[in-house]
Amino acid sequence: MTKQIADFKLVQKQDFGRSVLLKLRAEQALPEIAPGQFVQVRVDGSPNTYLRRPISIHDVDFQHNEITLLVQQVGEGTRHLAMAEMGNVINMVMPLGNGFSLPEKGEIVLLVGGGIGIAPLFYFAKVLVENDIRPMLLLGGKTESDLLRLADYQQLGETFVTTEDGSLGEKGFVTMHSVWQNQDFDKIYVCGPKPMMKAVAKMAAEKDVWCEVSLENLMACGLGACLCCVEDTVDGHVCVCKEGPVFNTRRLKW
Amino acid sequence: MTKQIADFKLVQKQDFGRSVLLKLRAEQALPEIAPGQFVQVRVDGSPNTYLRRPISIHDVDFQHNEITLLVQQVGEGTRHLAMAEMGNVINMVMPLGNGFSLPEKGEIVLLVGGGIGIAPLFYFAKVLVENDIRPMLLLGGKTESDLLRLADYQQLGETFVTTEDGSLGEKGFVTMHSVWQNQDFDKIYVCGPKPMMKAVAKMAAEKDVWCEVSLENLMACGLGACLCCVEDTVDGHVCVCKEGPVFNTRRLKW
Amino acid sequence: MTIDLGRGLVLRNPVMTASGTFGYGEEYTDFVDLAQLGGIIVKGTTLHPREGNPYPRMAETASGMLNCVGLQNKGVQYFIDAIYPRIKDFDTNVLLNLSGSSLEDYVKGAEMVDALEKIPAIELNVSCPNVKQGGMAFGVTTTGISQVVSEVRKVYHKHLMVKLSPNVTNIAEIAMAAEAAGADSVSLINTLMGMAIDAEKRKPKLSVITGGLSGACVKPVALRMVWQVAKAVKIPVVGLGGISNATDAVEFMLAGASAIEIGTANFIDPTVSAKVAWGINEYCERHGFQKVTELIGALEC
Amino acid sequence: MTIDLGRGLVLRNPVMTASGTFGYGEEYTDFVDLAQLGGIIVKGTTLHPREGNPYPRMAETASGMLNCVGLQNKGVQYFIDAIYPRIKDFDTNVLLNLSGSSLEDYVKGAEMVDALEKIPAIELNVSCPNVKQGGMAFGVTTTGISQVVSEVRKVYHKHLMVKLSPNVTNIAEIAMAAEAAGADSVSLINTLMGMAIDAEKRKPKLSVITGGLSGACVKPVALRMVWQVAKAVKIPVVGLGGISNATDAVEFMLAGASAIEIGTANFIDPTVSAKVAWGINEYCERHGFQKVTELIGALEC
Ligand SMILES: Cc1cc2nc3c(=O)[nH]c(=O)nc-3n(C[C@H](O)[C@H](O)[C@H](O)COP(=O)(O)OP(=O)(O)OC[C@H]3O[C@@H](n4cnc5c(N)ncnc54)[C@H](O)[C@@H]3O)c2cc1C
Ligand SMILES: Cc1cc2nc3c(=O)[nH]c(=O)nc-3n(C[C@H](O)[C@H](O)[C@H](O)COP(=O)(O)OP(=O)(O)OC[C@H]3O[C@@H](n4cnc5c(N)ncnc54)[C@H](O)[C@@H]3O)c2cc1C
Ligand SMILES: Cc1cc2nc3c(=O)[nH]c(=O)nc-3n(C[C@H](O)[C@H](O)[C@H](O)COP(=O)(O)O)c2cc1C
Ligand SMILES: Cc1cc2nc3c(=O)[nH]c(=O)nc-3n(C[C@H](O)[C@H](O)[C@H](O)COP(=O)(O)O)c2cc1C
Ligand code: FES
Ligand code: FES
Repeated sequence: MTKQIADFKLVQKQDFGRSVLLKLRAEQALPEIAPGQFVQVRVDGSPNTYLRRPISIHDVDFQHNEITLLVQQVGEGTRHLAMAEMGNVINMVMPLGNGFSLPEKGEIVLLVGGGIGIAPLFYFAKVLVENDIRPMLLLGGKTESDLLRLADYQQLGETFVTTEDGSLGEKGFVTMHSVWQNQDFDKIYVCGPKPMMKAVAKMAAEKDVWCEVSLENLMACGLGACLCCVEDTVDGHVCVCKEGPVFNTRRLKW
Repeated sequence: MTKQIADFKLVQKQDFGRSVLLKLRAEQALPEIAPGQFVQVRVDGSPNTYLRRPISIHDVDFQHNEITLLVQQVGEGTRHLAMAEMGNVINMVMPLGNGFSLPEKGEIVLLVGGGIGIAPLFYFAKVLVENDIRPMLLLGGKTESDLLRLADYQQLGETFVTTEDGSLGEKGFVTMHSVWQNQDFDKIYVCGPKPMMKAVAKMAAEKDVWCEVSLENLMACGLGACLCCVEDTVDGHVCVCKEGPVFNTRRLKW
Repeated sequence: MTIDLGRGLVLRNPVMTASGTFGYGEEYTDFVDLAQLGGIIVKGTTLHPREGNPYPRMAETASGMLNCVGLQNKGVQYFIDAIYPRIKDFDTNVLLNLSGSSLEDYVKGAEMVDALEKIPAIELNVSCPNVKQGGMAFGVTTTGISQVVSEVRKVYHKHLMVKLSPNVTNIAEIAMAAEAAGADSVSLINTLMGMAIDAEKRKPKLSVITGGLSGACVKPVALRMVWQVAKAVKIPVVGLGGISNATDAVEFMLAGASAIEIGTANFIDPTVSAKVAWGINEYCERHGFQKVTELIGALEC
Repeated sequence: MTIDLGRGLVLRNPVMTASGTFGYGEEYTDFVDLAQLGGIIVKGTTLHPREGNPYPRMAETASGMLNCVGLQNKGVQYFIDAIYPRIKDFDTNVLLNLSGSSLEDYVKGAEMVDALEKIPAIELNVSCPNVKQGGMAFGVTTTGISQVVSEVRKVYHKHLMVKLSPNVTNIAEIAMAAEAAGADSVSLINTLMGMAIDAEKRKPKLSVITGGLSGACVKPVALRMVWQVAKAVKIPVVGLGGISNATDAVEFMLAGASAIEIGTANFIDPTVSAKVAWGINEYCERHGFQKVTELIGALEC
C-alpha cells in the first residue's frame, strides 16, 4: 500500500463533548486503506505539539476522498485538532500500519471497543458487512456519554454495551458482559485501553479463541524508522507503527 | 504609570494588505497611557513565536477601554496577529516605556513617520490636538499603499507625503521633501526605519533643532529587566524598553 | 511551604526568580507581590562596572532564546550605594548573583556583599571566563570551581550558592567539587552555549557571535543535570532551566531540587513566578503531600 | 551541488539523513526519491544484535523529543546478509552508522563493513558507553576518541566519518583528537542528554530515565558546536541538530559545515530532506553562489 502525505480540508465536524468527529476531504484520490490502519496528523498552531499525532481511521469514503477521524481530547494536540474549523487544512501522512485480518465468511466475529478505542472498529465493521460478515459489537465506556455514535454502530451489527456506572447497557467492564456466557466466537478483535485489551486477551486465551488487539504505543515517525513505538513480542521488540498496530495476542508477551 | 497584564478582545479589524489595524477591548479600565508607549503582545498559536512582540500604541479610546494597534506582517508573529479573528482574545502587557515629550503650546512641531513607523504618531498627534497643538506630519513610504490611514492623519494636521516611487506626494525620501526648505520647526519627532531616523536626526542636528526618535530595538522582557534591548548612548548602554523607546537624539551616539 | 537551604537561607516557598531575568525585582512589582516568592536573585553583578556586549544581544530560537548581555552592571559599590537601599526591605529573600573575571574580583566582591545585612546569600556565577586563564570559564573544570568557591568561602560567611554551567562533560563531578570547596548549595543550570545566524545577511544574530540559550527548550537537559547532581551531592540543589509552569517546577523537585528558579518565562508572563508558587501548593494538596519538602527527590525510578 | 568529502565520499548535494531517523531509507521511498539526496545514513548498527531499551522510548519536549531507543538492531552480520542486498543499489550514498560497547566490537564491525562494496563510508557513533571503562562514552574524552578512531582507522579503508557527542566541555578538542587519529570527516551533533518526568505519576517518561534530545530545540547548540569545530579542524565537518528547513541547513553551512544531516524533522515531514536539498539550491541561485561549496564557512563575522 502506497503511503501519502496530503492536505485535507475539514468538511464536516460533529461535537461529542470530550470527543469530536472530523470528516476530512483530499483533493486527489485516496490510496487503498485497510480497516485498522491509522494516520499521522500534523497539528498546526499548537506550540507544544512538535510531533505528529497518530489517529485511527474511523471511516473512509473513497468516492469523495474522505477520511473520518474520531478524536478524544486528552492533551494540547488533540484539543487543537478538536478546535479545527470547517475549511481548515489538516495535513496527514497515511495510511500507516497494518489493519485487522479479515475473518472467513461464516465465522462468528466480535469487535470489542473501549472508550475512544471504538474508533477503528467503525470502518472495520463496515468492511465486514461489505464482505457479508455481520459482526457483533461489544462497546464499553465509563458512562453513557462515552458510547459515541451508538446508533450507527448498531446498524452494522448486533451491539452490546457496558458502562462502569450502569447508565447504559450492563453495568461493569466489557469482560463482565453476559454475551460472553451466551455466545461463542471464532474471532475477537479488540481496541481500547491497555488494561481492557489485556483482560479480553486473557479471556480469549482461556477460551482458546483467536484474538487481535490494536495497540496505541507512543509514536514518533509512524513509519518504522525510529523504533520508538516498540512492543515486546515473542519475536523481540517490534514496531507497533509498522508491524501493528494490530497484533494477534499470541505474538504479544502479555 | 502602573503596568498591567490583561486580556483584550478583538472588536474591530481593518486590512491594509501587508498591514492590519487591530482594535482591542479590555474588560477593565485602561491605565494612564502616554503617546509613544508600547505594548508587549502574546501571539497564541504561533509555534515559533516564543517571546512577546513589542507593538506601539496606535490609538487609545479610554471610554471603551480600547487600544488600537497597527501591525505590519514581517514574520511569523506578526502574520499570526494579522490572522486574529473578531472576538479572539489577545493578551498584552502594557503600557511600556516612556512616550514622546509634549511640546509647549505655540511650538511648531513636525512628526515624521516612515513605513510602519507612522503607527505611534497617530495617538501622539491626537493628544497634541487635544492640547491645542496642531502638528505637521511628514509621512513616507516606498509606494502609495504604504501610506496607511492617510485621510485620518490629515485630519490631525497638515500632512506631507513622500514615496520612493513617486506614486503619491513628492518622490524620494522624507528628508528630501520640500517642506524642509519652506518651514522651520521647533521640535521634530521621528519614527521609522533606522536609516531614515538617522537621516532626519542628522538634518535636525545640522539645523540645531530639538529632535526625538522612537527606536525599535529587539526586545525580550520589555520591562527593563533583561538588558537585551540596549542602545549605546552618551550614558552608556541604556534599555530602549524602559528609558525609551523615545530618545532625544542628543542622547544617542548616532 | 518553607524550605531551609541551610546557613540562614530560609525560603517561604521553593520559588525564586533567576538572575538576569527579573532585574532587581522592582521591574516586576506591578505584576507580582514579591512576598509570594521564596526569593529573587538580582542581576549578575561584578566588582567593577561593565558595559556588557554591543547590541544586538538576543535572538529568539525554537522554544527559547539566546542572549549575550555580557553582564552589564554598574559594579558592587554602585549596587551597595544605589540599589541595595531601594530593595533591601522587600518582603522576600534578595540574593545577589556575583560574577567575576578573576579570582581576586570574586573575593573582593564577596567580601563587600558579606557586609550587607539584608542579603542572606550570594549566588556565585562561575560561568564567566577567567581572563587570566585564557578565557576558560571557572565553572567548567573541577580545579577552576574548587579554587573560586574555596577562596570566596574564606571571606563570605552567609549562604553560598554556586551556580553551575551546563557546558561540561560531567556536571556531577563539578557539583561535588563545589560542595567539597564549601558551597552551601548549588543551583543549575546556567545557559547552554549556543549560536544563531541570519542566513539572508550571512551574519551572526548576536554581536559577539555566541550566547546563552535559555527557555523551555533547555528543560530536558536541565532536568537531567539536576537529577544527576542531586544524586551526587548532599547539599541542597536549586533547579532551573526552562521552568514555565508549576508542573515543570514539580518535575525539578521530584528530580531532587529543593527549590527552583524561574528565568526566561518571566518575559512571557510577568506573573508566572507567583502562579508557580501557587501551583506547587495546589499540586501538593491534590497529591496529599503535607509539606512541599516531601516532593524533593520523590521520583520513583 | 556536488560535495567531495574526501577518500571517495562524493555527495550529489549536501543533504543526508541522520542515523536512527530514516530507517534503512526504504521506509521513506514513498515520500522521497532517494536520488535527490546526497546520502542516507542507516540505523545505528552494532557487531552483535541488540534488543534496545524497554518501552517507552520517547517523550515529546518543547520543540523537540527525547529518545532512548538504545541501538536496537540485528547486528552487522544480519545487516550484511539481509539488509545490504536490499538497499545497496539505492541511487545515493548509503552510509552505515557503527556503534559499539567495546573497542574490539568497533574494530570487528568496521572490518566487516569495509568489505561491502556499496557502502562508501562509516559514520562512527562514539556516543555509546564503553562498558569496559565504567560506562563512560568513548566520545567524551580525547583519549577515548583517539583510541577508537585510530583502531578503526587501521582496518577501515574507506571514508571514516566520526560522529561527535555534544555532551562535552570542549567539542573542538574532541574533534581535533578525532582528526589526529585519522578521521576523514566529523559529523555533529549527536543528541544532548536529557530527561523527562511525568509529574502526575512521579515517574520518568523514559524506561531508562535519561535519553537523547533532538529536534529544533537543539539547533542553537549544534550550530555553535559546528562553528567551533569547523574553526578547529581541517577535515570536512558535517552539521546536524535540529535542521528543519533549507534556511537551517544554510546556517550550518555558513557556520562551516560541508554537508548536513536531517534527523527528527523527517518525522514531522517525511519529504523534508528533498525539500531542503531543493531549497539550498534555490538559496544559492538567489544569492548568486555558483557552487554550493561557496557557502561553506561563508559567515561574515
Ligand atoms: C495507532 C494509534 C491510533 C490511535 N487512534 C486514536 C483515535 O482514533 N482517536 C483518538 O482520540 N486517539 C487515538 N490515539 C491516541 C492519540 O494518538 C493520543 O491521544 C494523542 O497523540 C495525544 O496527543 P495530545 O497532544 O492530545 O496529548 P499529549 O499532551 O501528548 O498527552 C496527554 C496525555 O496522554 C498521554 N498519551 C498520549 N498519547 C498516548 C498514547 N498513545 N498512549 C498512552 N498515553 C498517551 C500522555 O502521556 C499524556 O499523559 C491513537 C494512538 C495510536 C498510537
Ligand atoms: C518599541 C517597539 C514598537 C514597535 N511598534 C510596532 C508597530 O506599531 N507596528 C509594527 O508592525 N511593528 C512594530 N514594531 C516591530 C515589531 O515588534 C516586529 O516587527 C515584530 O516583533 C516582528 O515579529 P515577527 O514574529 O513577525 O517577525 P520575526 O520572525 O521575529 O522577524 C522577521 C524579521 O524581522 C526582523 N525584526 C523583527 N523585529 C525587529 C525589530 N524590532 N527591529 C529590526 N528587525 C526586526 C527579524 O530580524 C527578522 O529578519 C515595534 C518594535 C518595537 C521594539
Ligand atoms: C537575558 C538573560 C540574562 C541572564 N543573566 C544572567 C546573569 O547575569 N547571571 C547568571 O548567573 N545567569 C544569568 N542568566 C541565566 C539565567 O539566570 C538562567 O540560569 C537561565 O536563563 C536558565 O533558566 P531559564 O531557562 O528559566 O531562563 C541570564 C539569562 C537571560 C535569559
Ligand atoms: C529516534 C532516534 C534514534 C537515533 N538513533 C541514532 C543512532 O542509532 N545512531 C546515531 O549516531 N545517532 C542516532 N540518533 C541521533 C540522530 O542521528 C541525530 O544526531 C540527532 O537526532 C540530532 O539531529 P536532529 O535534531 O536533526 O534529529 C537518533 C536520533 C533519534 C531521534
Ligand atoms: S513510531 Fe517510529 S518506528 Fe514506530
Ligand atoms: S527588553 Fe528586556 S530590558 Fe529591554
